[in-house]
Amino acid sequence: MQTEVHFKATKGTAPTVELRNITKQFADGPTIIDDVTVSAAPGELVSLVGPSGCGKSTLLRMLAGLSQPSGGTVQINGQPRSSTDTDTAFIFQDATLLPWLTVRGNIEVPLRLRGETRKNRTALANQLANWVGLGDRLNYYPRQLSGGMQMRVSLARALSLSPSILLLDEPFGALDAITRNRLNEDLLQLRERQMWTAFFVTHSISEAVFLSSRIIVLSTRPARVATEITVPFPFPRTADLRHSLEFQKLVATANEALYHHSHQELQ
Amino acid sequence: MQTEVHFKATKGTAPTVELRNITKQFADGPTIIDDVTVSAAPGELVSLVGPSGCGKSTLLRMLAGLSQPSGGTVQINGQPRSSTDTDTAFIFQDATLLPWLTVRGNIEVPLRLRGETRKNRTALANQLANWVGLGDRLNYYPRQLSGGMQMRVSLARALSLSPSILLLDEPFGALDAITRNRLNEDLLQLRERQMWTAFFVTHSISEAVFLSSRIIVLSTRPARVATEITVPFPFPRTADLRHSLEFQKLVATANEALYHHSHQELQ
Amino acid sequence: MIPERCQKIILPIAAGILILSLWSGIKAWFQLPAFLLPGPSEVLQAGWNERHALTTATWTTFRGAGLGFIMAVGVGFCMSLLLVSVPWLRQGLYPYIIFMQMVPIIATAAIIVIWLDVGIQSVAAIAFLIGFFPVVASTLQGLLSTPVQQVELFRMYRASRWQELFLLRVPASLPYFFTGAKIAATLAVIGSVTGEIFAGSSSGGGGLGFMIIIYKSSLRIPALFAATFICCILGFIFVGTVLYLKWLALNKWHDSLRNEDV
Amino acid sequence: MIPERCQKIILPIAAGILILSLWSGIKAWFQLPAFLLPGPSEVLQAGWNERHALTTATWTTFRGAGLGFIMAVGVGFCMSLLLVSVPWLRQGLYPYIIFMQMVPIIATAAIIVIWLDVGIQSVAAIAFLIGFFPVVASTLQGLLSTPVQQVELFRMYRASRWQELFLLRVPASLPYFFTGAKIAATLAVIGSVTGEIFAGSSSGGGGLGFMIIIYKSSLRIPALFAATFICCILGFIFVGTVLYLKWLALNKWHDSLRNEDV
Amino acid sequence: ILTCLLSACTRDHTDDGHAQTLIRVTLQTDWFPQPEHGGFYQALANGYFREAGLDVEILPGGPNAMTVHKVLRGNAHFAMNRIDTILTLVEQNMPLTMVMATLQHDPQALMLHASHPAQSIADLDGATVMAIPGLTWISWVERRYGITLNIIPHDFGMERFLQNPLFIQQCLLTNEPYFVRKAGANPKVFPLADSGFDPYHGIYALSSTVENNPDLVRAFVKASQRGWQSFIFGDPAPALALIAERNPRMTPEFMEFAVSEMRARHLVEGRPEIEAFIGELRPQRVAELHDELVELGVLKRKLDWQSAVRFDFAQPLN
Ligand SMILES: Nc1ncnc2c1ncn2[C@@H]1O[C@H](COP(=O)(O)OP(=O)(O)OP(=O)(O)O)[C@@H](O)[C@H]1O
Ligand SMILES: Nc1ncnc2c1ncn2[C@@H]1O[C@H](COP(=O)(O)OP(=O)(O)OP(=O)(O)O)[C@@H](O)[C@H]1O
Ligand SMILES: [Mg+2]
Ligand SMILES: [Mg+2]
Repeated sequence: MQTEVHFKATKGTAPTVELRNITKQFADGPTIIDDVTVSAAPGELVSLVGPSGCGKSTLLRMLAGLSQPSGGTVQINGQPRSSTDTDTAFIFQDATLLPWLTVRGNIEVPLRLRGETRKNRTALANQLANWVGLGDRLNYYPRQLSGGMQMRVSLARALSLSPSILLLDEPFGALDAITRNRLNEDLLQLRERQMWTAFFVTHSISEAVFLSSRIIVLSTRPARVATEITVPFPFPRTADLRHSLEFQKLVATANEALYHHSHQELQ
Repeated sequence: MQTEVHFKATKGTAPTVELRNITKQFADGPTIIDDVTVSAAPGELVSLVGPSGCGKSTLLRMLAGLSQPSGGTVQINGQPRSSTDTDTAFIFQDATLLPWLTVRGNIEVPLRLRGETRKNRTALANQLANWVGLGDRLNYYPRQLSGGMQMRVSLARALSLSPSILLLDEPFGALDAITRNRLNEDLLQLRERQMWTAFFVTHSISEAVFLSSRIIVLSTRPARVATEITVPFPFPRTADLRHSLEFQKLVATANEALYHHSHQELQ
Repeated sequence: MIPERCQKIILPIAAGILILSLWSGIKAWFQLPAFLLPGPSEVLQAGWNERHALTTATWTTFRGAGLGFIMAVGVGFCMSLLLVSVPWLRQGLYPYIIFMQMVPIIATAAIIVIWLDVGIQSVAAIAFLIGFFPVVASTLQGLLSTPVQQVELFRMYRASRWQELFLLRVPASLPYFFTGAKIAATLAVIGSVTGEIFAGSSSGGGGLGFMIIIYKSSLRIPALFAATFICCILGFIFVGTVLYLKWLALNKWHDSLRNEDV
Repeated sequence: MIPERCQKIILPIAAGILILSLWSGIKAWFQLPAFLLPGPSEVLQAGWNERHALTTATWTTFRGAGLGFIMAVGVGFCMSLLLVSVPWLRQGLYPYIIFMQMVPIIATAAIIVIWLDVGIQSVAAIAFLIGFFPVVASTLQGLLSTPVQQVELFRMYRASRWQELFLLRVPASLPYFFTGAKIAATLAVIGSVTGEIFAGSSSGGGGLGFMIIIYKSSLRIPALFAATFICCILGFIFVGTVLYLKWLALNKWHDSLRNEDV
Repeated sequence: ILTCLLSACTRDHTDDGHAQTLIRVTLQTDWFPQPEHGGFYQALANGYFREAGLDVEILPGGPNAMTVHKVLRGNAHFAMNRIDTILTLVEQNMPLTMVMATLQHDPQALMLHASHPAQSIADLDGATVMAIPGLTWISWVERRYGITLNIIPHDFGMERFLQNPLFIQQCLLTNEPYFVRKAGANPKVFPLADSGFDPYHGIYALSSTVENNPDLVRAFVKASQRGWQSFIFGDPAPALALIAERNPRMTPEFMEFAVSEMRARHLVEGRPEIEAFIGELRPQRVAELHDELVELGVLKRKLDWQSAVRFDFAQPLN
């Protein structure tokens, strides 16, 4: 019984996004990220997996222009990114809702910032809230929501615009498997209609395999690209894919790779 | 290369914990939890799974005495719980670290509250930090940690005392599979040495099967006990269990149960 | 147990009764004459006798303080917005705002009276000067304390400075703002009374500060206390208004108001 | 670009120069005589002529203000702790704390001086009375704004009220506390000057407040400005100290200090 | 700028000649309406100002009211002050001129309890006195009697006097003694005039007013003299009624005390031995005061004091 959400069509096409030889060091600390080069083709969804604390969120922050690399460049369509040049939506690892706004208000934030009319905003907020299963909680304040609900509001907020670049930092981590799968599928559907290039951080390999066309496995201390796994399944993908043998196999392989390449020093 | 943590032996034995006919309603809202009865035998680890927003955290909060049920009682060893009567550790869904304390300071909080000497505190904090893989981040402030690291600090903090009741609200949700598995195993080891009765909220069925002796599946709106799955594997369990066929089968069954019983109205 | 609502009324009244009896007690114990500490009944009596004069005076002070307070909150708030949006202005100007605040009222009063002449405008200006800084200090702290993550969210969505200010920083700073406003409310009344003492005039009926000076210089201490008491009540009305507005603005989402049962 | 550190020094100086020239400009434009608005040089000259009197006065005022400030912050802080820990006390007493703040000093000056005698103790008491409430208002707001989740964490661990207060609420309320302390620092000097107006003495050299009345009653406006100016500088030192302590306490973890580049 | 308002009045005056229109004149007093201002209120109540073609408005003052600035800015035509203050102001190049005296003798005094051992100001060496710091009389008496006083600022009240039998405070002869007596104390007073510090209280105006509108000043002075004459030697009731109306806290009893004190001490018309008339300013007294102030260091330099005082406006009434 999924609600159809009628997003606006994106005007341009999705951009190419590249991280080139990125290194990162905080003030006087150790090098966190060392010479990471990753790129995503227009419309591609690239997953980043790696041990906790390796630097995934930091990479996304650099992609978003919220943090500056110590070395290397972030390029969009071949141009160095300046913080304001491309529509970017970022689902932070924690929901980052504004406590004084209701669910509706929070979902509407990007639309208000974009100067959308009240009518459009309300309509879209309703659709999106329904989509993430919060249609009956529109007037709740964040403190009245469960952790998973907050993340879903955050998801709805990010998708209320049709961004060119979508950065997702474990958006489904706090959700139960069923809600998670459903939202995964919805995201794939959305991908057919909206044009964005996405980076997706997750700890679930099967989610990564299901959603993305490539999985970048990062090692830790410092983060380096340990290995890259290409997911050969064609789009559009459906829920049934998960039950296929190839899928299961690839998940197992990817798990192996992650285990071998990224956790050396922890073992 | 796991660090052995020498926890103090618990003085008493683990208590029986019971939720009896619990109902919950917030102020003027709808009924969130409707007549839920769950109990955990001494030393048992019971998992709670259910759709996002169904009321799992709320149940834990009532177990902890942080929230009062609208109806029904929480009983510990057959006595109604008063908020101060039993050593309880609660790992909240979000890390809830104190921003002005370093990793060390945060881990030490319960020890300080218990009046532990500085020496003991330092020693235990070191051990625990190593155990959760943050031995080299002892002097970092929360804002300098990744999401997963924060949750690990929160975990270390909860285990720094030897609680009688342990309440875990998705403690491993923000961690990668490998760190997660390792901490799962460590938790099981700990269970052999510390005596606690635990409730464990998770969205990972395989984690629930691996850790607990019973899985309570909750339905939503309002939360009711949809079904209960008994996990027959004997303790102590080891990592190998995960690769056994019985394990995989049970996970599949549990997934089915969750799917059928708890998500009716969402489908 | 007594319901919470009642407690909120009963407790202050109980405390009031306690304070009153303490007052009477001290007076009786030390045998203090009326010119040092008049008894509650003497004060009441004097207040009643002077009711006409005090009513006009109260009204005058109320207007002066109200005008000053509204200006302090309004200008202070706008100034904070300005200072938070323009960092170089903040760095350049903030020291002088602090500076200006240090000018003792007695000196300011003289200068203000020279410039603005005696009357409500001077009184209001003094109330304004004294209430202005607390609003700026508090609000600015609030505006700067907005969680970094929320600011980043807005930057992500390429919010204009304007939007960042009004849709994010301003609501996030409200708890701080109201603290500043509460302090300004307290200071507005005391400021305007002090202003009247130093800059007031009896033309058009002097305010409470004027009455206080008159009572003081003719040794009518019970009446002085009555006038003082009215100052307190007046201030109380100001603070009460601020607290009510704060409740309206914050009760839905802010911890301080759900925390009342600490 | 100029490095940030330098900016923090250059900008205020630039603003200062601007203000000075504005001042001279206004004076020149309106051809204002010294008794209406003395020029910067006249003020400087008067300050220099009076340097002996002003030095002693500054020292006197400094002690009064310092004592009053320390008391206001100390007692205000303790009072907030008390009020946050004992809800019925808060409900009962808070209205009267607000109340007390509204009492104009002139009304109580006689009582204070009779009890404490003229001298620094009375001056400090008056400075204390003036600075006390902002500390309480801000700190209390901070103590009540502690995130509910953190409070629950402490309750979970059966922290004593004492521990909850000192290990949780107090550190969490620091940003608010420092805002209050900053306001109190501003008010301390004003309070001390006001105190001297009512409780000063020419023996042992009156303070700046005393000098201000002298200059005022003998209409020596440039000297009045000079004394006022010293008040400002004195207050500035107080506020500067508070800001420095705030930086020490908060820079490691609080957003307001990492947000400076807004 | 300063005389803007004034010149407007003047034009009014010349245009309409001696027609019915009255010239608006403001008089800034130094305190709330009280019997010490009686002569002016008497002139107002009895219509002397009106007869002189003036529409006089009397503005009340108060503590710290900066009356001088009102005059300087042209917001008041005339104001009250002591001659020593005027001289200090003139020293600072303020263009002020005194035009008449209101009180021949200084009404300021020190108030003590009758039980206080001191018999005159000379006995007060080292005593603590509540007074307005910075006033001329302080250095005068210190110098005159070779004593030092410990000055504490005046709080405009009398509570501390009542509380402390050794308390000394500055007062007005016509004022505080009444209140403390009523409160049960038994005060005695040392008039400052007895120390030789005896400046005129008078009315001053901007020098430009005096020069440009001598007729106006003359008319004002004359009407005021009449008012004082009537107030002191006649029935003060009209003035007192007006004062009571404007300052309801003036009780008849208090005003009666003030008037009797003014009469008994010859504050307005001068003690018989100086043979003065109401409103008179005498060059010799001003000259002497000026010299003493220079000697005291209150005035830093010698002034052309003749330009600060005009002696010709106040003439004996016939
Ligand atoms: N203060 C409150 N006022 C009103 N409703 C609330 C409040 N707190 C929680 N709720 C509601 O209670 C329900 C259960 O919340 P809870 O946090 O227990 O869910 P949960 O099972 O932990 O979900 P998740 O897996 O997403 O964390 C939600 O529907 C939420 O909206
Ligand atoms: N402000 C900072 N100062 C110093 N170190 C920092 C700062 N912010 C992040 N780090 C460090 O950078 C590293 C990477 O953090 P990041 O949040 O990118 O990890 P992550 O891969 O997202 O981990 P997780 O999966 O747990 O969220 C961590 O070791 C963290 O301690
Ligand atoms: Mg992260
Ligand atoms: Mg939850």
